[in-house]
Amino acid sequence: MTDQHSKTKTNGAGGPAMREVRDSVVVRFAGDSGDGMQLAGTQFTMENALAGSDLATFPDYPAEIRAPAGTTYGVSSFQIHFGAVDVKTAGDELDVLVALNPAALKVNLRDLRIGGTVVADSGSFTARNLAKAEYEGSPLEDDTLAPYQVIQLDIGQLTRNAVEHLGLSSRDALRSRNMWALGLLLWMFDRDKQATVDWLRAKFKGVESAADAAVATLSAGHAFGETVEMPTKIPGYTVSRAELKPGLYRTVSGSDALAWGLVSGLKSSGISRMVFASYPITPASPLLHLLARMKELGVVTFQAEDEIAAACAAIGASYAGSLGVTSSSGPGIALKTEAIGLAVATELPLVIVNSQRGGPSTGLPTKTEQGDLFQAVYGRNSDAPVAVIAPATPADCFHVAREAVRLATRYMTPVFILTDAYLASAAEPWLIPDLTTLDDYPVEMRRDPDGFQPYTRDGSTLARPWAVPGTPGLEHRIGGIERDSATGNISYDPDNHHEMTRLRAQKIAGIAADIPEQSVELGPEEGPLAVVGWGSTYGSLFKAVERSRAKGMDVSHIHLRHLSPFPRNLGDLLGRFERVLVPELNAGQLLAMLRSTYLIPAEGLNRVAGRPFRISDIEATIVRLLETERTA
Amino acid sequence: MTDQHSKTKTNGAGGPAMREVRDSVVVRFAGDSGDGMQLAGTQFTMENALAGSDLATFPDYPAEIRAPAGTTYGVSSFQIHFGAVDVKTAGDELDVLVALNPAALKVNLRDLRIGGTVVADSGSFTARNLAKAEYEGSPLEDDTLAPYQVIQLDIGQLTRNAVEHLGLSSRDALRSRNMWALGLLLWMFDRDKQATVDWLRAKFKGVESAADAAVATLSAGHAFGETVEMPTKIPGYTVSRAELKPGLYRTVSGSDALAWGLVSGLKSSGISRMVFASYPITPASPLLHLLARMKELGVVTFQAEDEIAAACAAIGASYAGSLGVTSSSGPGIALKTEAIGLAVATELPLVIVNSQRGGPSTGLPTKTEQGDLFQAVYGRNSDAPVAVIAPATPADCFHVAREAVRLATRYMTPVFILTDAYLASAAEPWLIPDLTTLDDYPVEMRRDPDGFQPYTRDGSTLARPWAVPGTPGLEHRIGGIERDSATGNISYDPDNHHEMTRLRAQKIAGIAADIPEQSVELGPEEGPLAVVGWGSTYGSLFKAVERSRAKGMDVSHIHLRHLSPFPRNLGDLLGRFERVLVPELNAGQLLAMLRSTYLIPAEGLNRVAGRPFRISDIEATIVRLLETERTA
Amino acid sequence: MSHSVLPQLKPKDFASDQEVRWCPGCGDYAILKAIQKTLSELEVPRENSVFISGIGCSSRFPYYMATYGFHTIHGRAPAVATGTKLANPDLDVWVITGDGDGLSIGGNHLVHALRRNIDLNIILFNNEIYGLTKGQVSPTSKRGTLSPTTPRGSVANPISPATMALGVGARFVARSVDINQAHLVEVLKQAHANAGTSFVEIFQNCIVFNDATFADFTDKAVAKENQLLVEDGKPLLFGAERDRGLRLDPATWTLEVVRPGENGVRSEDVLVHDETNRTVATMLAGLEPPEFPMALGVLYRDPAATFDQQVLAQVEPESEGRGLADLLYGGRTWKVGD
Amino acid sequence: MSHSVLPQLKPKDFASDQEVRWCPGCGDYAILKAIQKTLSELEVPRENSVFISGIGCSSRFPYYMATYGFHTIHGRAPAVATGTKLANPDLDVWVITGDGDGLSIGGNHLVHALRRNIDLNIILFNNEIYGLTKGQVSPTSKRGTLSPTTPRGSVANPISPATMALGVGARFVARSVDINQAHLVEVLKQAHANAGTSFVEIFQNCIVFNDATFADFTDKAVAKENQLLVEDGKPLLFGAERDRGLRLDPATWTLEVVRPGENGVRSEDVLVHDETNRTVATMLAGLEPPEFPMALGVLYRDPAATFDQQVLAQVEPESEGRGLADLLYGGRTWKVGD
Ligand SMILES: Cc1ncc(C[n+]2csc(CCOP(=O)(O)OP(=O)(O)O)c2C)c(N)n1
Ligand SMILES: Cc1ncc(C[n+]2csc(CCOP(=O)(O)OP(=O)(O)O)c2C)c(N)n1
Ligand code: SF4
Ligand code: SF4
Ligand SMILES: [Mg+2]
Ligand SMILES: [Mg+2]
Repeated sequence: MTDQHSKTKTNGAGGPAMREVRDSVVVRFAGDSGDGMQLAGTQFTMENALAGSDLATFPDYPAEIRAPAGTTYGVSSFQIHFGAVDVKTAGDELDVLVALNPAALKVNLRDLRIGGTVVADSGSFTARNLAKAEYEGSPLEDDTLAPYQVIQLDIGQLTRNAVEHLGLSSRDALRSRNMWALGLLLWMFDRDKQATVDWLRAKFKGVESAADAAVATLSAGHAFGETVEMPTKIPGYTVSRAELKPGLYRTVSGSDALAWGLVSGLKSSGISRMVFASYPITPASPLLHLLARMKELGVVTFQAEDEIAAACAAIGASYAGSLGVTSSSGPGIALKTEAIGLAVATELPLVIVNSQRGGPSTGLPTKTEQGDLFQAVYGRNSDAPVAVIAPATPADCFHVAREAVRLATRYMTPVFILTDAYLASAAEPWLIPDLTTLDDYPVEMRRDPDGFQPYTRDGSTLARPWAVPGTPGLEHRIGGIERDSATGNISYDPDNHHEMTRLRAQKIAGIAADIPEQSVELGPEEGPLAVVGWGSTYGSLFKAVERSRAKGMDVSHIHLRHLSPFPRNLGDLLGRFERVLVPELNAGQLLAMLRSTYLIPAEGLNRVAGRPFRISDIEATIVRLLETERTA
Repeated sequence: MTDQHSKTKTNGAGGPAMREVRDSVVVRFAGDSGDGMQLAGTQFTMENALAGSDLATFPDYPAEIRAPAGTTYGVSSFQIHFGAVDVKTAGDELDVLVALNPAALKVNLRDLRIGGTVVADSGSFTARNLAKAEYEGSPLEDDTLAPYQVIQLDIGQLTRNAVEHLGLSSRDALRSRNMWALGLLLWMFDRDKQATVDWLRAKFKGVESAADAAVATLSAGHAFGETVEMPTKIPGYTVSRAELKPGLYRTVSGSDALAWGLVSGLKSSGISRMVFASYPITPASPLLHLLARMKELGVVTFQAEDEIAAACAAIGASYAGSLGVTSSSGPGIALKTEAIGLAVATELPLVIVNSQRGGPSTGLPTKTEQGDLFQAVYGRNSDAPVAVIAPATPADCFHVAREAVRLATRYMTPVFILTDAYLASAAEPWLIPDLTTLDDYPVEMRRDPDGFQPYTRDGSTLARPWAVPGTPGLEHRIGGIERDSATGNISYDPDNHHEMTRLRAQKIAGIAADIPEQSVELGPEEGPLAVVGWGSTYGSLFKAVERSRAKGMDVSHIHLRHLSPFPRNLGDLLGRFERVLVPELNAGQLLAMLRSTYLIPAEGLNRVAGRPFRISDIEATIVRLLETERTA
Repeated sequence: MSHSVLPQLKPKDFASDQEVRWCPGCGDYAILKAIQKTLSELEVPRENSVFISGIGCSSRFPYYMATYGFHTIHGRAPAVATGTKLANPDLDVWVITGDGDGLSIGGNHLVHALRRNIDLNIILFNNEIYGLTKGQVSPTSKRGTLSPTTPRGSVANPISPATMALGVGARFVARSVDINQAHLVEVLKQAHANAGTSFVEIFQNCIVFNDATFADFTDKAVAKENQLLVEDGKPLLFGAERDRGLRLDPATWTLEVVRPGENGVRSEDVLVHDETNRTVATMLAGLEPPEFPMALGVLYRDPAATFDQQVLAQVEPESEGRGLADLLYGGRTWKVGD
Repeated sequence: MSHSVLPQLKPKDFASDQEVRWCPGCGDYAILKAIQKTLSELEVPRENSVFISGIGCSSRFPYYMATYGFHTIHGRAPAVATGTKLANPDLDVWVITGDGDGLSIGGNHLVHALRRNIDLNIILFNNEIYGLTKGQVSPTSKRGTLSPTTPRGSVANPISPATMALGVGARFVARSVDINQAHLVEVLKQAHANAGTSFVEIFQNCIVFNDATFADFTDKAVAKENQLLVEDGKPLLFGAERDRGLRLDPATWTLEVVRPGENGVRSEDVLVHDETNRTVATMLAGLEPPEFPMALGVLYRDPAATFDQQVLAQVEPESEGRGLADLLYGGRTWKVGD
């Protein structure tokens, strides 16, 4: 459906007689915040994963904790894109929209493709709910839904029917509407429901009646598809297996992967403790919450009184020989600015995770954006270079976190990880890495007092020694006032300051020699057009380039993990393309950096709407650029 | 002496028989922090100004409040460059160094030109003081001073002699050594001492004995030059009058001019009150101190608990219809980052003065640097454009402050003023402007409730209305969450956010239409080389270009006041030069901005040593670039 | 300042047109109603009231008031409000903050507003949790609180907002409860009447993340027994029958609960509330159920000159004095040419 | 942690090779000496002591100690030290701060360190002025102080560091004077002995910008008369002859100065210092000359479990438990291919 190759064929064993075959499908569950959409979505994801689909998911919550029921701003949704093909994004357009109330329909309908399917709970389209959603009349009765296939079902009533025999109250019964809808969708896509049944049984262990009700509802929804006789025929689809690399898989969100990556990095460094100091803020908090439950893995989490204290505590921890990590999103990172300067000056390891969100200021706290690249690279007083890296996908967060730990400890420097609201909650299947095969990068603390000077640098990395309080004979003083380039004592000497400024810059620039050369994700290493991105736009960019190439366009996709310093071959590589398009969810930040560094007339595609790119927008721009190229 | 045209000629009336004639001279008074060097320097400046010299001064203090006497880090100095020619910097090299103790000699000698004159107080070259200055032997006795003309005098003893008849203690007498040295120098340069005598009498009004002592010492120093018979002959010089525009002059430091400019801007805006909220920090504090004494001019100063509170209080004041101004230097500005984002989001006027100093982190608190341009332009979370301007000279601070007030109130935006430690304390003669001829820019607060919406914009400036609490009928709510582009109510709408992001950027970009086109300071508007600078490097750049041009080199000087947005013709202008050299006291910040904006292969000349550029370093680079040009 | 002459406004005239977006059942609704009622009873003009807040569920408050409102950034409302007041001391400025906003990230601004005694009404909605960010512990959370950041229970000691305010020199400290509208409105009026920083802590129920944390003195069943409603000059008696009271034990310098008429306790033994006694106020602020009742009302009040008055008094006297020109020409000047 | 076995170190063994750069006559010199003496008498190994400071004259302190030292940024030393302690609770961590550093910009970090009771020794050099930035008022400056930012006199009420500490739940609060080495060393030893946050305020003379601000109780001539050196379990007597004492007036809940033996005052009437009584400690912290003596020594001490111990106790028990692999493989997984 997201691609053009859908056709109808007769299916052999298992499902209903006629199922359309699709390469990939985008489904969104939408309902009120209290309707359990995240849960239905997560289970649907799991069943698809078990059925061998590749997939990508994108949950979307309201900013309010519990907005009044039935309102448009109280709608919660969960989108999943799954299929036989390499699925890289949660999908531009919906093929199927499940809407459990009018507000959910109102808010989500614009994303449904023409001809797509709406599954609507007609029982919820009451006058009151319609009014709350600001519908004049019922969209189920006027021509609002004319361009779509509509399956109206009184899911509330069907759910009540399903659990009638269990003697539940109507209120309790209605809580399971999500399970009924899930059951129906599992049927539609010919998916098993056993994993969900098992999960429900485990979840409600001890409360068998609740488990029974949920399972009964799920089964009822599933059975309905099989047996129904209805004015609207319910379509069935076959989405075949993806060709995933063999191995053991799980789904992983960016937050999970980041947390695990940090822990894995900690192990690889050989440092015994991570002090993760943070202050709650959307969408960064989940990382803090996850790590708060990993105490037995050497993680001490500290909810500080504010972001400044969090950054400072992480610095204090690194000073004392732990791995100091701090995390926030834009406004909180802004507050850490001064402290990060101290880490630059004292050359201590520090990992800073920025889960970017819409801004400026409080902005759009739950929405995604790539607006903090400038802040990470340039946003401090004076010349204060740091390393900056960004994950491309939820699973990539694992490796990026490990890389951050490696760079921070090897180069005695702050390292920014720029993730975002999208990556934090989006999920994808993940081939669980064999931890024993990951490269270790053991850290050597300085122990030997002989010839020790706190600012004498390692010849190759230019890092100063990590000399930790408690070590006899290494007593020394460091601080934020400029330091003598060897002894670390306060120095106001002009030439020393010039030299130290140079050394700080050179140390970070030198990282370029220690990271891979920039590769091309897709397409040739030269040509008329390169699409260059960073961070969470990876999937959209990749898909847009893939589709364009499939249509015969000569375009390549380059995706940067390392934003400071850039990979050493980047200038050469970009120089081999006639045009460079830099799509970003900001006003053109990487764009400015590439232009100033390499003096190439790169062009931006900038969308700042709190959401991932649509693949089609990028495709359209590729077409436009290649055409102007031709006609120019 | 700083120029090559020195010669000896017979002088008619007034001074001694033979005085060398010089176009300009650089003198530095140096001594212990307690020796009164700032005072001597200030008076010397005044007498030169009264004698019609153009001049530039540069005081340099130790970071310590009162470092132990005699130490090298306790040395305080005051440099003055004065002359008949257009004096734009405090001078690269010293012609005369007054050193009141060994430490002062030790620290300052490297700046004396070969052949220059040292005036040393030999009485202070005791074993103890020599040791404190880390001299092995006395430099007055070995060949340390061989390359220079040396005038050794026991100034302490001469001072004691001068006040003997007044019955002062030896200790009290020694306090006047600075006056003795000042008297001698006034004689050397054929300057009057009357203004100083008057000033001393006024200062010590009521303590006649102190006044008598100071005047006696001053006169003794002066008389000494006239009458002495000494092994070393004391040279006399004639420095003729500069051709200054006629009018009433005073000397002005950057801090003075900024304070007055802000007040003048306040008057021009018609706003009745300025709330200047700050937190002490070197070198920004003087501005706070000055304004704290201007309460009767409508200025309320507020020493907040920290920089965040200061920025927030200024925002709260602007919200309530005052002019909110906040001020700090790098580390403090870093702390204000989040609050500035709020001002961007709520579109309130805010003037932010950053007195830049050496960094990163605490860095070199008393030393100058241009390291915070990136922070001002790029250093916030998300896309948060603001206006950024920078003064070029102490006097220019006046006009730049006025411009900041104009832009902040007209465009409802934060405006950064990037001054620095050098400008803050450097001084120059200033033709006092006729306040009645300055352009007013009266601010119109919104009063009319009819059709009022807090985010409906002015068609030409794109500014929203300034609607102040207390105004009946305009009650409304604003905040940091993204706002609807008309009503200002919270809006999570994706397209609204995209549009608001665009509007914020366009409003700032639009300022380019409201500021002068970029002019060329010196040289033609096209050619092989432009030297492009900003801020306090003005004098060095101008002089370097002037000298190079005098030597026949084709080079122009362009100096930017407006750094965000750039003047609308800047790209065109720079495009007319084959090469663009961007000297900065940072690692290349304007450089990166020019390269990314205009894609020109501009080159940097970067020196980060806590001091102004030497003119000669820039000249050398100009030569190098023009020569490679020729040979390329 | 010219105020529109308005007919007396009703509480609903202080409600903005924005839909209130707190969770159903949140204590914030009751506080909103109480403040709207307070303003209508105070007969203040709408345009003269300004609500300035930080970030948190509680800090969404200004959007719902038909007055001027500024939803600023996390923890900084007292600082913004200080600037507003220095710009225009005639405004009625209310600061709305939460236990996270006002005591965690914003603790220092609160402290300094209080010590300066700037004329603000600071209303702290204490729900002992971070609501907006989904339930992490705050500086007032009880020890052992389970939360996403303290899955094994919090180990930090909570801060008592009122005690802290008294410790830094606050001159008006009061407490009330979200659901006790009559008491709350009265306390808010007192706060409004006080010149200087009036600090009001409101116990507010977060039904989603910290439900019933104040139940031991707010539950209907126990409220009467466990709330001590203090009044200046009145004995510190409590209980449905007002049969229990507080007495000072001079040996241990502590307060104890006594029943007048029992065990030889006389009515005169019961301490009489003196609003100006900081020591007693501090002890009252520290009492907690179950051993003690929760003290509510104006615990401490001892007005003094406000910061804004004093700062502006230094400005006014000479206002007619020097102009800028005097400054510029007033220094040491010299003439060039002619 | 292996410590070097050292012969007993002398005070000068704790001096670094850096030249001390305070103004001649600054009270900081005396404090430096006292701390070096304290460490030598405590016989702690140099490598185990860490001095962490903010920014200010006082905060230059770590450079002068031959231990580990970290001169951080303005106001943040308690936060940095908290991280250091969570990383390695075995270190002896001293925080050095000033009245500006610790109470103005850094007030909130101090408050939260105190309420958490993390095991730090926080030494606040109170000179009632900003020294390093040349003499502006600080949060402890007396009303009316003339300074570059308050040319017509400051109008804000000063904060009492000790009172504030008590108000936010500090469990060890002490005070001493720069020039009283014996007393200071003893107080510092007590602070060091206390597990949890030990807060010590030292009255320190800034000879350049605020000379003699404490003269009314530190001048030799009046010191004996105007200093009350408190000791647990001992009556609160003072004066060269120890002839005056403090008595509680139960009617007004205030302290009064009495002379035992005169006007019917008995020795037993004089209050006996009880370090664990927060109410009395708060009153003692609030006393000021000339009406009252200045109370010095350990005003309050009531140790409790430290934050670091408790946090790390939650980590340790299961340390031998799950590994990362358990987490990764432990969720819902599925196999692809074979
Ligand atoms: C600088 C910054 N840090 C963190 C946040 C995230 N944040 C928003 S509200 C909040 C806590 C709110 O708690 P409280 O003040 O108690 O308000 P409540 O929601 O409980 O009413 C936090 C941590 C933010 N918006 N800005
Ligand atoms: C972020 C920041 N703001 C301001 C300053 C400037 N500053 C340095 S020390 C200081 C005050 C010091 O006062 P205090 O803590 O009392 O120390 P003292 O010098 O009196 O010992 C200030 C404002 C700074 N270094 N950093
Ligand atoms: S989360 Fe709690 S405090 Fe926030 S609106 Fe909901 S109930 Fe109220
Ligand atoms: S300014 Fe004051 S506190 Fe600072 S070193 Fe000098 S005397 Fe000491
Ligand atoms: Mg709360
Ligand atoms: Mg101080």
